[in-house]
Amino acid sequence: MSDLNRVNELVLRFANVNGSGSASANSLIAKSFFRMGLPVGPKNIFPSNIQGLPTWYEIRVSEKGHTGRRGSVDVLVAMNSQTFQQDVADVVPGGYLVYDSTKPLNPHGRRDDINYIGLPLTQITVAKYEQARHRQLFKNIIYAGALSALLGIEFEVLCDLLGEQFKGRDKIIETNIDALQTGYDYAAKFYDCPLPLRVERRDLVGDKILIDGNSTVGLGAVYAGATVAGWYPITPSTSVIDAYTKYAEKLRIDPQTGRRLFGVAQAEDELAAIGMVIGANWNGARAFTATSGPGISLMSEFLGLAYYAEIPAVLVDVQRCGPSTGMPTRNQQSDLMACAYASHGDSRHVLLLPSTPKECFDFSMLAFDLAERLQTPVILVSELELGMNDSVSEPLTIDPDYSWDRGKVANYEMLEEGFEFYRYLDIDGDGIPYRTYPGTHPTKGAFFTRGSGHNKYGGYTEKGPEYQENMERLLVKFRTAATLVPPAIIEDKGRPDAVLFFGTTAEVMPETLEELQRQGHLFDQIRLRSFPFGDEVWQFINSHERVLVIEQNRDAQMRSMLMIEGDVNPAKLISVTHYDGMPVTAEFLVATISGHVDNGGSRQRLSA
Amino acid sequence: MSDLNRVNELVLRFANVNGSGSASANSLIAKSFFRMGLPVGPKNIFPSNIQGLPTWYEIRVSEKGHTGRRGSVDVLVAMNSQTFQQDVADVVPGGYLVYDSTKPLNPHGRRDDINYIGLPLTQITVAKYEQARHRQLFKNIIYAGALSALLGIEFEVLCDLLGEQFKGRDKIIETNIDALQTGYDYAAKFYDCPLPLRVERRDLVGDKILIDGNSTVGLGAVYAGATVAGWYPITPSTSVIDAYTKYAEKLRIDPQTGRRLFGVAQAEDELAAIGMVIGANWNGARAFTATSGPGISLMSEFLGLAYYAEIPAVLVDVQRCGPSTGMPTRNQQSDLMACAYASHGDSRHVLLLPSTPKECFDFSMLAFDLAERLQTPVILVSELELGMNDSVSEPLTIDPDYSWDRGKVANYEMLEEGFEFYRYLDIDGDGIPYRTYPGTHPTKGAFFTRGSGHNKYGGYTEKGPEYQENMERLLVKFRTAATLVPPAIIEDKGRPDAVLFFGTTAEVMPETLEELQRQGHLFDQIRLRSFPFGDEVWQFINSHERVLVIEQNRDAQMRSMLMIEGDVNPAKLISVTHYDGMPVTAEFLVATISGHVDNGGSRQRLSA
Amino acid sequence: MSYIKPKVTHPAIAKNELGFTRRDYEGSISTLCAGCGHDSISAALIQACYELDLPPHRIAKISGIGCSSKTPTYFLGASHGFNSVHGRMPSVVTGANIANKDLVYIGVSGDGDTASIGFGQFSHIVRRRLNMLYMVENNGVYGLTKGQFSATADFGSASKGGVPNPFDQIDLIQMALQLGATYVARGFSGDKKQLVPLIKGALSHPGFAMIDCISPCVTFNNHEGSTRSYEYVREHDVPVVTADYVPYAKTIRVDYEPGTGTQVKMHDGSVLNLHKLDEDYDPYDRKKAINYLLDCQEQGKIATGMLYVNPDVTDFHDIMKTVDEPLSSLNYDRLNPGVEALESINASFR
Amino acid sequence: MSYIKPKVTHPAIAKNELGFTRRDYEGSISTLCAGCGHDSISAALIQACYELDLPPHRIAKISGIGCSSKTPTYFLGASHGFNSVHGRMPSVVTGANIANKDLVYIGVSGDGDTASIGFGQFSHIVRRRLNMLYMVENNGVYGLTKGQFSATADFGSASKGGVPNPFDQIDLIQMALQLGATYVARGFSGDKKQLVPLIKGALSHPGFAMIDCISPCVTFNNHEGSTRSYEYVREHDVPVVTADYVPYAKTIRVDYEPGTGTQVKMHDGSVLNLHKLDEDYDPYDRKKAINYLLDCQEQGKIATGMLYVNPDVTDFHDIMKTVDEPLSSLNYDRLNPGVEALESINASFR
Ligand SMILES: Cc1ncc(C[n+]2csc(CCOP(=O)(O)OP(=O)(O)O)c2C)c(N)n1
Ligand SMILES: Cc1ncc(C[n+]2csc(CCOP(=O)(O)OP(=O)(O)O)c2C)c(N)n1
Ligand code: SF4
Ligand code: SF4
Ligand SMILES: [Mg+2]
Ligand SMILES: [Mg+2]
Repeated sequence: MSDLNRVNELVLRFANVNGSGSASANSLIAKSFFRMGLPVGPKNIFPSNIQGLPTWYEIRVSEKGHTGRRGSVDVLVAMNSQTFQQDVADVVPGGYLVYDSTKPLNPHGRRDDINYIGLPLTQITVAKYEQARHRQLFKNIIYAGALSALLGIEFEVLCDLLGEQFKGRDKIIETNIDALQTGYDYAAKFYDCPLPLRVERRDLVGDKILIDGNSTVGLGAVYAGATVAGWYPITPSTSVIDAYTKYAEKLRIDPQTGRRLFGVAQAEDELAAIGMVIGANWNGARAFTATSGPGISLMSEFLGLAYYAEIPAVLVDVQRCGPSTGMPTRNQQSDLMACAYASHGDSRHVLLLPSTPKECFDFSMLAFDLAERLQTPVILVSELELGMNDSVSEPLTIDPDYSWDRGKVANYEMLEEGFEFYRYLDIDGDGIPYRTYPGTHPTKGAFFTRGSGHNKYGGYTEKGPEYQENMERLLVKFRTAATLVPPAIIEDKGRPDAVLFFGTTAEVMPETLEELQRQGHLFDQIRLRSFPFGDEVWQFINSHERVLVIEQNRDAQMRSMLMIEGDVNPAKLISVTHYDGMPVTAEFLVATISGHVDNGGSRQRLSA
Repeated sequence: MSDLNRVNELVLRFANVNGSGSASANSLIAKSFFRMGLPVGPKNIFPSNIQGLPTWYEIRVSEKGHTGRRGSVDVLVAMNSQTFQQDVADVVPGGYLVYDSTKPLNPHGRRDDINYIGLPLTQITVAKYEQARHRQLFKNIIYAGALSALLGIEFEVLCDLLGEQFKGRDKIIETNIDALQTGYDYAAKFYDCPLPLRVERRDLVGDKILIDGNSTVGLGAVYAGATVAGWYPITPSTSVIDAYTKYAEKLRIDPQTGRRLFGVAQAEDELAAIGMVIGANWNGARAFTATSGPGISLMSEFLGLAYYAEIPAVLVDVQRCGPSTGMPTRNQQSDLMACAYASHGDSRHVLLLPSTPKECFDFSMLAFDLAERLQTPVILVSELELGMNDSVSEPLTIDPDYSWDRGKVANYEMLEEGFEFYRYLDIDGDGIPYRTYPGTHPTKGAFFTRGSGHNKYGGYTEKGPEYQENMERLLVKFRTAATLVPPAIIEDKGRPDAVLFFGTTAEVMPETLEELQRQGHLFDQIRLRSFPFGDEVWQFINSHERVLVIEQNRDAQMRSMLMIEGDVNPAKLISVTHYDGMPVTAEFLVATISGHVDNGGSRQRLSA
Repeated sequence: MSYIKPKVTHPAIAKNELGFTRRDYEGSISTLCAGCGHDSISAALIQACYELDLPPHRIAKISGIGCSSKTPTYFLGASHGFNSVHGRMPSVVTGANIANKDLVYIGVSGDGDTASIGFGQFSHIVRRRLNMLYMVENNGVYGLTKGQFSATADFGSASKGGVPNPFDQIDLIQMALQLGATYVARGFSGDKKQLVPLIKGALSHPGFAMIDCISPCVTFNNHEGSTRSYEYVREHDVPVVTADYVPYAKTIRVDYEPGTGTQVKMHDGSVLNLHKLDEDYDPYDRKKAINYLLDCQEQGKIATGMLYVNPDVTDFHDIMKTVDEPLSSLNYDRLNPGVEALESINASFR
Repeated sequence: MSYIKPKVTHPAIAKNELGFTRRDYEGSISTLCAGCGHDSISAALIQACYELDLPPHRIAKISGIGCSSKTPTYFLGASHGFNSVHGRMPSVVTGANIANKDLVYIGVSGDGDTASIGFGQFSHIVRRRLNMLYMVENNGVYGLTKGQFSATADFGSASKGGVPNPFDQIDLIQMALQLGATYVARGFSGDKKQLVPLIKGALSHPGFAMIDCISPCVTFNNHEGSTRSYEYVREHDVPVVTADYVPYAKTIRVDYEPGTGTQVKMHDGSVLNLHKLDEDYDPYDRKKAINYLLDCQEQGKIATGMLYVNPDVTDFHDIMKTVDEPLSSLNYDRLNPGVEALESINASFR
């Protein structure tokens, strides 16, 4: 057996039982890599359950910056007897299995080609702690300590992290460090530490931060000046509102009165949540909600209203694996069409597609500016993996001179000075009319908002031509939207073939393209960041022979949208889909793409 | 001024006030043409209101069979002072205006190029009737009588119709015929009757019937053996359920007990309506609901459940003009994508697209067979114009040997005999698994239905490969669906260009194509009748150079679906859209298509 | 169209404290059926706002979908209005109210809109103690979709012959009381003398005020067996069956004393047994109110008047501890936590 | 996982009239948290069905989404089950019941599922008098989404220190009474002696039966200020903050006499003031029940037991006048009106 012998390139996976308190210890380890200056990609793979079912936590460390999911495991910390056999099987030859050696190793978990590292965790904790709760919790800390020794994680980094976390509560810090030390000492005593597979400090993360996308979306809403949130709990979007609330509680309290400069209402369901958002935006506040697929379906009637009555609304969809309830704790990019064309009738919506926590922050702020500038719903389409897992991200920044763009609002002064206000009149040629906030002026500016037929003056109509004129203006507005949304990120070196992707797929693309290049396949690349698509997208597609559209859904939804919106010849859009609910891996993409390329293959017709 | 001088080719429009009781008189006239053996196309253009707003009723009579909307008026019966001026303007030169001449003609309604026919209706009715209600109502009958004389409608036909309608109530019949006679006599006395523009008996309708599509959908459900309807009122779908209930009350009463062989529940909203349908189908009954756009939006979460958990469900969407509340009494074909891809996640649904009342009946029956055969929602996508207006239709027929197809159901005997039942296992290769009805067998066949992740055995899963296997089978099933749905109706004479259309557009296509042919433009034609599209659709499209996709929505939704599903090169799909809420006319299509063809034009990119 | 307004205003016409005339509180011409109770409610709302000297533009009118929900177009033309989607007015008002606590909110709904599709939202807005007037224009039917029974359909049952509505009605007043509403009244559209003060009280109440206002639908109050119902008419009277004939009807009006009852004949011939609360009825006792309603129910009487009020309210903004200014009025400087705060947030994630 | 079942059944194990053992009424192994009240309710359901000699396959279990709604997998494995969408169980049961009146329907829901997103559907299924057991497994929180307050959150408020839940709770029992339910009971998951008979009564009741069963969530019963809440623990006890640590907890059980009260300490340290109805409580008087509940509310007591029953019910099928056989059992010959009828329909449209 040849041991893995690598520095700063490894995948470490923890297999735990849900509710056993492992998350803290595991993320402590993830953060310690980051503190050692190493790019790191932690992923939490958890069940739709609160206690007792298998859960995994996987950390990829990569000096090369390949922090996406790799798909195989170098070191596995096997703490769940239910999944033990499968877990053992997932370790690469030469890899390491860390297990609780209090009891002898389950013979079904025996392999000749991996290394076993036994830690008598139960034995240690039973001896050391009295309360069951403590025994359970410290088990996790002890294996963290052992990993420190085994993988070369600087012990002081772990101590620092604990110290910061429990600042001021010295007793807690002390107890935890003691447990860490116990694990460290045991490993150091019984194993050659560090292992040949290990980490070393580097200076590769600069001023970057390790944060989850839902937190930065919530923060973005705080910085965008959002004052109203209406929401209904649903995995994996709940933490968007949690973050908004948490930061608003800190940063949005009136210093004089101690009262809140924001309001959050937990709605009775998603219909009510989006209704609140629409009511608040109509009334001049910046308001938003967050949900996931089932919520999008429920909100679709209201989204059509907001589109047609032209009311700003910011909606965050943290996608999970569908259809229906699907696998609510798994990843997918399968709400694209449901979002883009939500609602009956001819409705279409602006989407923002972030790939990193920093983009989650930026796009969250931008969503409010766009929603108000365009007077339409803007949906920030995130994903479970981006939203709930930490990623290494550029730090969050805002331009010190930034102020919000509230779009075209006729205020008291304008009305007073004779601005001729008609709610749905396009006076600037960009398809965007003026609005007024309720209560603005005693005699001017009041209008009636309705989802039924209206003409450009805001009056009720059932007349075909008036109706149609208004619908055509909405198309003009949508074309304006295409010029305002974040453009795609493009690398165009004039190669004939290109890859097109978006969202969390971006995390594995550098690695994928490097490997494909090694195999002799060269691709230009484009990362979409919004819908409607801008001209740069069409130019890019037009100037390439084949574009591989990579997406994490079954039905090639993004490819469909490109065809619908850009009249792109489908023959040049090769579909690459991955949709089993796990984050896509570079390995999968390399295999699929090189297969495609070698066969000159194009996507099979779904309807054949 | 040259008078219109034509037999059996005319457009007659009534301008009335909503709630004034004109509908009966107007449809009496429509039916009288039909009784005279003439193809007729009545259209009711009514406001979203109960009383007091303008309403129109337009009847096209055409010996040539061109019963679609023409877009101009030959004879206008102007009974609404609110719209008088506009009504007058809509009459073609040489046409006729029938008005109440009790008061002098409004000078704004004066034109030199049309003929005025004054009937002193108020004067007559005030003299003849005492009650205000009677004065109002008989006004309508009197102008009907006058039209009989003016247009050459056989008086006996009108009398017969009244006689049948009020069978047994001789007093009523008598009073009405008297009123008819009054109008007839007045016109005959003061005008040269019949006018040069008139009708004559022909034998052109054979055994056809004059009926609205919602009635035939309701009847279809009765004949399909549907026993449960859950619904929520919404224009223009309400009359589907009304018809179902009415006919079920007649035809589905147990002769022994007088009790009902069906159950109808008025739900509290559309979510509940579709929930009931799903619950009833799950439990082994044939159940359906009917709604319109807003209901589709609200039902989309449940539709995703039914797709993924594979529960049959029949849903009728009678489309109206969107988005949002839109123009609820106007026509559109704009729910196509909302129906085909309803719900978040990768969901897709079977659609049936009828064009005639007979097809409404056939497809309504078929919907239940398909829903149970495929174990999935089937959406019958109708339209306001088809559903609420009468059309001349083939008579309704069913094969005397027809019996329902309940699809793959493992019953007590099969289970008893050892049939190995696994809920989501594809044992036949068509993607369709077996199901069991609850309560079937004491120990075998029970399974758990869920919208969350499940494997082919019906067990809960969060495992990627199991999930994906199931999702792939659903695609196989969808391909099976494409072989079972009604194929497109094709006329392929090997011409390079073709028109593609569906739904109510079919009514104006013969006229459109004749006129285009006259202009030297020849087209093959294909009428779509279902989704997913069958192979015949792809073959047809592949074998043509250009296909003009005609649809009554803004966003070219059918064209989008063709691109998405068939990888059709958009360059060959020329979009022709009409979406002002009024039924499309041949005139409009001829102008638009000849323009397209002459410029070799292709559709502009929406996103340009 | 139920009334046409005179085009000129009399110069000496009465004005309120703010200098507005009653006309300044009116809206567009109604497109409801002649005699529809909803128009009387609009008139009462106009009267109440006028008498309360409310600046029209500081009122927001929000509704769902239905004939009733159309009415905000027909009153307070100088106010912003929002005709939203069916059954979801409560959530729209909630958002609007959180955004700007300083406007006066009038939510208008129908019995279909509130008791069927909107029953969840209705119940939760009561619970949330929003400061608003929630007006239900209750006619027991779905007017706009042509006369299906609604979930409140029982209120006229006492006099109905023939088959009684087999389902229990939802009594919105009882529901509101159970769910914690602090101002609960029942009105009758035809009793302006009672309705205007009820509305004024509701608009002055600093919390959630609900008025369940019985409002006859002249067109579809169509109980089987009733001598003037369409079924009856179809068989006996009207000489032409018409799908669309709506007889011109007169607005029903009543005027009777507190503590007494009156029988109101509806357009379809059914009779409502209204009972106006006694002047010494104690509206401060919730439990009594609940029991009083139960008693009336047993007796087939419909109590009208101010059933319960609790003047001591905490509204949603108190509960949420929001600042005094409307959130919608805060400028970006007040809301932006600044670059430094962001830097320290970054630091906490390193 | 709260319990692991023994793999072998004892041969001499007790059987009911149908020859089934209790095991024949069990389901898959629960994946709920150890000690979750919902598991006790599943056990009570199993017991009741077993004791009532119901053939398991003639029961249909239908639920929404939530920890509570997951439980139908954990009882009656021989029955068909349907875990539908959040808050919409009532409509699915309605359809199922119309289709086949002969099965026994157990609808399982949570307080979030019923009192928030599903409140409209809940109210309307009560009104519709469906023959079913509607079981609310009421823990005052959203368990599955990790502990947000639900609309019934107040039930433990009497003992809560710190900030009380600012919103009025929805009392589902009062609602059901007002909406016309004919069997209304409140149970406590830990009181099997009381709960099993309540369930048996409900399953035997020929109309709509609702049990609001208080069911402690051991993991998220997390009232601020409570000495054993997470906030508290975070500050004082647990040495590592864990996002996901769920302490292993014991199922709460109580056993006390009718007519007496008991204080139940919840996992978070809060105290429930249960009060079991007196044996001579008259459950046939709806008005008394309503008042009794109002009194209990004032006193901070939670009444448990059979609060109201009206054995004289008309169920939905009576109202709808459907035939005696299940509609789903009718074959096509019974349902097909035939070619001739169609011909005469055609004739009527010529
Ligand atoms: C989602 C949705 N479902 C159904 C409708 C159709 N609809 C319009 S108004 C209405 C009922 C109105 O009844 P109510 O609220 O009592 O108002 P009324 O007309 O009686 O005043 C319905 C069902 C709709 N507009 N939207
Ligand atoms: C439409 C929709 N919204 C939100 C969710 C997320 N969700 C799942 S369970 C649940 C709450 C469950 O609470 P409750 O009914 O009280 O059940 P418990 O878990 O407490 O037993 C929510 C909000 C969902 N699955 N579907
Ligand atoms: S239908 Fe009824 S509720 Fe609607 S406007 Fe007419 S009278 Fe009023
Ligand atoms: S989270 Fe609460 S409700 Fe859910 S299983 Fe655990 S204890 Fe039960
Ligand atoms: Mg109504
Ligand atoms: Mg709960």
